[in-house]
Amino acid sequence: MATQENLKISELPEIPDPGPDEIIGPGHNYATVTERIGGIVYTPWKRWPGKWWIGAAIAFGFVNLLMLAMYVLFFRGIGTWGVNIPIGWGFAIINFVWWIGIGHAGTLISAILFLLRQDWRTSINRFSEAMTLFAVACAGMFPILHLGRPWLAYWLFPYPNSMWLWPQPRSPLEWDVFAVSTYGTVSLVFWYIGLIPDLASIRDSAPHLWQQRIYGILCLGWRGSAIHWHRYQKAYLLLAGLSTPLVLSVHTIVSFDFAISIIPGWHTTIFPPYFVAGAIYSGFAMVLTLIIPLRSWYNMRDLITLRHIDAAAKFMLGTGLIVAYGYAMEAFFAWYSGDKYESFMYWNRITGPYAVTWWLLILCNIALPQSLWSRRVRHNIGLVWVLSLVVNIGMWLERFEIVVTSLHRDFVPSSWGIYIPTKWDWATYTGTLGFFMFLIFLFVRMLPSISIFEVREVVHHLRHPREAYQEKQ
Amino acid sequence: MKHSLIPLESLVEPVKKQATDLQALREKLAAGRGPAFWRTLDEAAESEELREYVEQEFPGLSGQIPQGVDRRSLLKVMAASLAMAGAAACTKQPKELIVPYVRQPENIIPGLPLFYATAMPTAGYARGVLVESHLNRPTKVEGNPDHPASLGSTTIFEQGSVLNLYDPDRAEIVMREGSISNWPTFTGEFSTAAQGIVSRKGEGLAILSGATTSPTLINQMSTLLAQNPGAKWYIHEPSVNPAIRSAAKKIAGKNAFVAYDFSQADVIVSLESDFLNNGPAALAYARQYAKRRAIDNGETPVRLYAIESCPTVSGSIADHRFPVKSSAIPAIAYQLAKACSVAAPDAGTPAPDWLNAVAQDLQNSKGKCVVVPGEFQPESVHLAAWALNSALGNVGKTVRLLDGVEPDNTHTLEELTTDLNNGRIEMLLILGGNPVYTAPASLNFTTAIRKARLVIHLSQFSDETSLWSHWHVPEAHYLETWSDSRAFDGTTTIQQPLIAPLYENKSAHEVLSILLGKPDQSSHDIVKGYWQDQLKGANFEAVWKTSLHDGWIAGIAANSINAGGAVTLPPLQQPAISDLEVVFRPDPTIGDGAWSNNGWLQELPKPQSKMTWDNTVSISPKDAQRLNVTIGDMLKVTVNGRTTVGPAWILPGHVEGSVTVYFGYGRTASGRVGNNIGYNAYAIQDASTPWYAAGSISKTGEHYRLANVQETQTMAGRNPVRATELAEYRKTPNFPTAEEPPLDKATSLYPEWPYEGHKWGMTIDLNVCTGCSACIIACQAENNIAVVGKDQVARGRHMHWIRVDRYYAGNDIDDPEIYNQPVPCMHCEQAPCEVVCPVAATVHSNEGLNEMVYNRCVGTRYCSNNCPYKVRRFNFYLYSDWNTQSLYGARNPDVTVRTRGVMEKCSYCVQRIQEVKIQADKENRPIRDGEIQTACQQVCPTQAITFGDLNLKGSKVAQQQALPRNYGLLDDLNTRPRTKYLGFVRNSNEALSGNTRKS
Amino acid sequence: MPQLFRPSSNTIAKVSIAGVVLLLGSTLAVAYIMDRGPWTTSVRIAPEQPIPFSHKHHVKDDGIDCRYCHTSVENSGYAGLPPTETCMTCHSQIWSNASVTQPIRDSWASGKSIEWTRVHDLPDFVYFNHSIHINKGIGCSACHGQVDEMPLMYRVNTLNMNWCVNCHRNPAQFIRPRSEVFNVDYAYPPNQAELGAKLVKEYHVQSLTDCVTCHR
Amino acid sequence: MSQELTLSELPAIHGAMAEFDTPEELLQAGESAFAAGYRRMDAYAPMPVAGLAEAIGYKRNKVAFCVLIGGICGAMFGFGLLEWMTVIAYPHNVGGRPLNSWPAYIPITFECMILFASLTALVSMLAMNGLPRPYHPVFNIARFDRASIDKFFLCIESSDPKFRVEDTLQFLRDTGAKEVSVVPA
Repeated sequence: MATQENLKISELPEIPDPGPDEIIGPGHNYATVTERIGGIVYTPWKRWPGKWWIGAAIAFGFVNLLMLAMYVLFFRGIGTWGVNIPIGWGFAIINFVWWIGIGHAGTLISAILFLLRQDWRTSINRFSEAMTLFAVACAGMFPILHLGRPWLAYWLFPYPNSMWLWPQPRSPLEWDVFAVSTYGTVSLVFWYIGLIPDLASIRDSAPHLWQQRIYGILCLGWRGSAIHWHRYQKAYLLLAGLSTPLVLSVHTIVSFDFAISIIPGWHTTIFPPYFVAGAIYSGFAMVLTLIIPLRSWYNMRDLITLRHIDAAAKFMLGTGLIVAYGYAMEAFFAWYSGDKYESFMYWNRITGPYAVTWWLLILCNIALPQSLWSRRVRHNIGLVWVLSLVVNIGMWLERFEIVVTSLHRDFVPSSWGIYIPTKWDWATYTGTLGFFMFLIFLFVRMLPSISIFEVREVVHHLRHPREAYQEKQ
Repeated sequence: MKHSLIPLESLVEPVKKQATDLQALREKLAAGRGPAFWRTLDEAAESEELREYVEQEFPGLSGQIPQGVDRRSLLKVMAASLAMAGAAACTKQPKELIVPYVRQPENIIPGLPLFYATAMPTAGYARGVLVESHLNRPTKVEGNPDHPASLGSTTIFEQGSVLNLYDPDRAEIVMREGSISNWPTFTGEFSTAAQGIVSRKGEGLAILSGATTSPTLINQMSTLLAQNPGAKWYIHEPSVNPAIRSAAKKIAGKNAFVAYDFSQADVIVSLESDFLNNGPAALAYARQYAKRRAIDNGETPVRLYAIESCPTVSGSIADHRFPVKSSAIPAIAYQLAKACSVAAPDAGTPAPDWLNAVAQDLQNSKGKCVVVPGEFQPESVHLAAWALNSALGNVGKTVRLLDGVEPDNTHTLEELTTDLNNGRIEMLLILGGNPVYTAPASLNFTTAIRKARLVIHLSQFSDETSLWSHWHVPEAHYLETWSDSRAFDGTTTIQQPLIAPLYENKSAHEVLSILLGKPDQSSHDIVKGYWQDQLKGANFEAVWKTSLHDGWIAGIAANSINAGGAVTLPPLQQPAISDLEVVFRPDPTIGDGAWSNNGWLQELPKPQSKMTWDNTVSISPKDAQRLNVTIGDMLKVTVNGRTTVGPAWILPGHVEGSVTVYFGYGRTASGRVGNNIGYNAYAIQDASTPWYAAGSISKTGEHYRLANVQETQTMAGRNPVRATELAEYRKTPNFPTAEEPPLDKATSLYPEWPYEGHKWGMTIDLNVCTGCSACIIACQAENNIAVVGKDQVARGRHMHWIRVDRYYAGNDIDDPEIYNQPVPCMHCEQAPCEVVCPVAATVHSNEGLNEMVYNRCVGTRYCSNNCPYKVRRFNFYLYSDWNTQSLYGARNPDVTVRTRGVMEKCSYCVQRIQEVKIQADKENRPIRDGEIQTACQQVCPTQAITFGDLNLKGSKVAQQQALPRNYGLLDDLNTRPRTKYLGFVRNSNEALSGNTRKS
Repeated sequence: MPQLFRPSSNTIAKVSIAGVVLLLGSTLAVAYIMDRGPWTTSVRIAPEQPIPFSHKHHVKDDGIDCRYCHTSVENSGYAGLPPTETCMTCHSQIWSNASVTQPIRDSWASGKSIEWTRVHDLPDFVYFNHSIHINKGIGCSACHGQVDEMPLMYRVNTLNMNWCVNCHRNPAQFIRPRSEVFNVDYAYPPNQAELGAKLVKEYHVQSLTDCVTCHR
Repeated sequence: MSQELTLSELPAIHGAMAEFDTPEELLQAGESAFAAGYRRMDAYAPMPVAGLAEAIGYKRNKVAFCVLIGGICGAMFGFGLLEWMTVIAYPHNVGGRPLNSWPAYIPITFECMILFASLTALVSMLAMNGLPRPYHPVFNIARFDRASIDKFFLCIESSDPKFRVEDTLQFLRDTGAKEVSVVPA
């Protein structure tokens, strides 16, 4: 079969990074990119790298921890967590916001960069879309888990019921229900549409009949007809157009969970933009955290090049600055509003029982990332990776700040309290981390983690720069 | 036995309650709903059934109240949860049985509660109560408005007493040396033993009881003592100071009681007295004090000086508090006497500068002032107080001397111990009480008690004393048996039972009548028999019925003694303790320890410390600083070489050089709730100096986790409580809103929501709230609020629907201003909690109630987050005890028992609102003002809480909300609370401007 | 390359997609029907009872008034179930040794209650008050149906919340003159609309749909 | 692999298939085929090739229109639902807010619009493309598996009125096809 002769390519030992100006390594043609990316998918499991097995196993361990945590939660109650009165929300909501934030990079890269004609998105959009889906899956768990009576979660959906009662759509939590489920669905659709032609490629290049059959079904019999492509591109463009406001709306609505309330530190108008920026910030951080190891494990330095990492790093820097602006504004409001509760809240953040987390967050989200101004730093892969981790942590701390420090000392002094997460809080959190990683591990094995046909286009454009321009019209 | 429970539970449907419609109640009771009908076969059957299931359920009780949540079995949890999910989800309802009567007693209409008048004796003295009964199941105790010692209110203990009745740890059967026996056997053996004694004219017979005023009991005893001159009656009441009576006796020359009338007082000086909260007349005093505290119509309110070592409830609302060592009070009393030109021995020390101002104030209001001696002060202080009062011409006006109602010529525990040690006692009969635990350590009572050949102990719990007794007889709860008791003023109440004894419970009367040779007499026969003799002639049955119905016997009261000769003050026994002083006090919520197995009282925050489930060593900030002690540090307290170790509590306002320890804890045989918590203060108590003694403290280095419900002690720059000086108030009556005017109605994006019908509202008058916390526990009893245990409280998960915040203000931490602020749900018209609930589980009724629908709640807790008052409570676990069936009995059938994972909060006692509405509607009449009383309002001793219809012209609540002192908590958030507060006005003495607190 | 799928697979593919959609739809439909159906509401299902008590016989044939047994219905929230005593007033004389009435005599002799299975069983968090409904002209049969036609007692209404709310929204549809309240086979007149409106005014009937009307 | 066929032994055929190496060649071939009057044909490529569809005569793309309709329906459904729930179905006084708190309904309305629109995009695209369609005659061509990898195909279908096997094959050869073959139906 046509594919056989190319198998070697995937076995090339080390592929050099073409550097910060190239979005794809030299010597690629339509076949080789197919082979390189598709090859990973249909390599027989005997030849899967040990790294994968170990990683997947560890991740799976944490999935089991998550199961245990849920068991304890359902049968003993929310009391096993650290939440109390006044701090009614703890890890669950922190993690929910954190995950949903991470889930924003994918759609953003796919949709917004697509509309902005950023050709460097091609090698990372598929992967970050997958990341989005899995992050949203993790995020989606928490609002249900954190209910006092999770088995009644379906009451949040408007369905004809014998009580003649309906959800209360003035509540931001109700908005969340729609926002998150819509976001999940649309991301899935977007991701799947992107996959169809590549699934066809896998079908046509996979060595075994059963593989061809499976991917044959998944690709719905795609045959690359010009007219299909035409409708396909239109649909994709529209989805991109729809996802762009969606991605912005989702985190805006998540920020409403806080902004709509009257709690000092929550009740603020800066939240929507600064939540969205924060989401993209953490999203790009997570993308970097994942693709940097990925490209080296799977010999894809020539497909995910320094160019991509550099661009993502710049994005991080940019959004990070918006977030910094958000913090500054919070401080400004606290002072300028002259509201005693607001100013106390901010003072309490800086000096109160949770001051450490606040200063750590400033360090992680604002101080350290400034090093990304330097080209040398951005081009030091290891350093960028570390920074991406730092930002992930920083963004988690930000959510901790918002949720906990605002609640623990609100209006009436007699009711002030303290929040200490329990082991089950941590178990649930790390459990979802494991779940996320496990899905990622499966994804890179089962599906093309880079959009093959888009890379083909890139190959084509590189050959014919002139047309590359026209084609986008 | 599940179904035997159903008659109680399946009848849980709205019922007609008449707490406030007393006339109707009278008619009902007068119409022969009295005791005569009580012991008919029907009730007997009913109670049999009750008894049966409780006994059956008892052995395998799994639901410990404190840690119960950890022991819930998966099935219970799911069943409970599904039950709540109920018809809503696609679930089938479980099969439910109805078990009708075989013969229905004619006075019982299923679904309608009955109210019976009776009385609960505390330290012997009666407080009249009305007990709500659902199908012969007492569920709630209210004060009897016609009873002089209650006036419709109760203390925390009456409220808690219901839980004791159903306590699964109660003693159930007669025990003989630790093995199960029964009443007949006991009667048999006891009578034979008694015959021996009687033949020797009672030689070697000792009877120990708590303080009592029961005419029947006293009569039984005197008969007994008459028949057996050799026998002796000893009385031990651990938390009552015998000096009160001995002083009164000295004053009157006979058994007497000194009563006060604060409704006439302009100035009150308390010599470490907690008269508003402690003692047989506390409720009456609180009501009088509140009356004299009124200011809204231009009256000049009473001025209260509190001179005390450890802040008391009364001290917390005093206009001036002077922290003084407890042991220095006698000197102060004498100095005060001198300053008021009363002949008094030299006090030794010079008088503090403020004393003259106080004396001056007293003299300026001759005949209109009161000097109240402290309950735990020695005779000298009581005498000095009397001398002062008579010198100031108060006697006959604000101070009255009444005939004593307690038995005379009884002996003390000390004498008993000596007699025991001398081997003079063969048979010791202990009627109630727990001397082995409560006896001062100096007496070594445990060694003494062993000297008796036969010890018989009658008590509700098999406690420390029972372990040292040969026989233990389960004592009947006051709601289970016939008896009688008298109030401080002699008012006599027949205590009628509301339920037949749940177990083999017997009353002191029944035990005594064995000694009197009538072993088969029931309490009913004994009590009724006694009164038949007393109320001769007059148509007895009628009198008897009315007395039972009213809760007091007409025409029986103590006559007042107008004698009260001049007293000569003895020289000071001992000078003030110069080094550290250890003050002994009964615990504010557990008392002398008798209540220690009561979860409600254990979880009730102590009025000052707001701390639960433990007793602490209260220490002043200065001393704490000196010894580098922080809250929770374990302190070793040593008195006369005896030591105990307890956690420190830094109590602002506590006098320096003194620590206060509390009785009631450190018990080993209390029950699942009360065992092994806190330390035992009796272990360092010395019989010679029982209430304060020289001692020492030292840090052990350990730290102890205390569960308190209020972390922050100050108002942190906000002013939830708004207070001012009287002078200021006169200038700006609207002082609470002068600085922070509430937003005007226009400041809203939304159109006004109209409330045409009823418009429920509440006001809380901070000017009279003493922080006694009765409202908290009344609410708990009324609304089936769960007990969560120490650990959960420490995690900030207590469930009280109304809390009493206590703030310290002023600039002197050693002598701060103390403010109490009860905080129920505000029922905001623009409720932040409602808007954020995604399932409409909390919405507004068109009468303005902030409804919380448990069965719709999915538990997002967003409402609580968004509640600026943080009055919402969440069931983080299955807190309600669904296992311990005996506790089912205590539940109010009109209120849902909440399950795991749902939010709950104050409902303005909506079940009461609904019942009155239905009643009025059926009678086709409007609801009268004050007809609906919330539980917290009904119990409040100072009537600080008012509830009613704001749309009803001239309703009390509407008037109060129109007062200038009226303000809303966090008004500036524009939540439009329906619950409002009336600002606190302090009537300071200008002459003491130095000590005047700035507000 | 050979074809991976047979031509028929095109149809299969499209059909299976439709199938999935249908399956989802029908599952929801089934759930909905279950929720409304007798399995959950036990409408028209007469539960096992210790005695096969027939309202038909006692009410229709013997013409016994509701209140003879359900004594407290007019002044208590709870309608009241007759004590054994009430049964014995007749059954000590008639059917006094029939086997069906044996449990009554046993109960009378032993003092142990007869344990009936609840037919109209509201969840414990619902507080229903009979007396106010009776006083406002809501007839027994409005909720309990024509018990005089029931040999064994069963529910005719779901007692679901939406059923309650339906009447609480607009009581005029079901209100009747007070005199007719205990008339089991009362038929609403054709002019119920205006009659209802009239009675609603006359009896001061409010339409209470606040949660706390029933839930506390 | 191509085989010489004579009209006599000709089985039912789907069309004639030409294989090219580059999208440019395919584009040209398509244009010339259209110019030559062929109408029923399709081009296959492993990636979108600009102008290809138009070159072989594809005119109007209705996806956008469907999505618009979907979006409008979604928005109306969302807002309608909320209004009905809060004003008609069970009106509650929630925190003193008006029954019709329309500003609070905007987020959900918006989300519904997006959801409906996106799903319409997916469904309409697949429906118009007649997918899923696992079996298709073009797959009979052995080398067609390269159509999803690196090769470009043009297929003139037998249903085209101008279709004559020999001529069409010849025509395709003339367009410079690397390989030409008949597609059995």
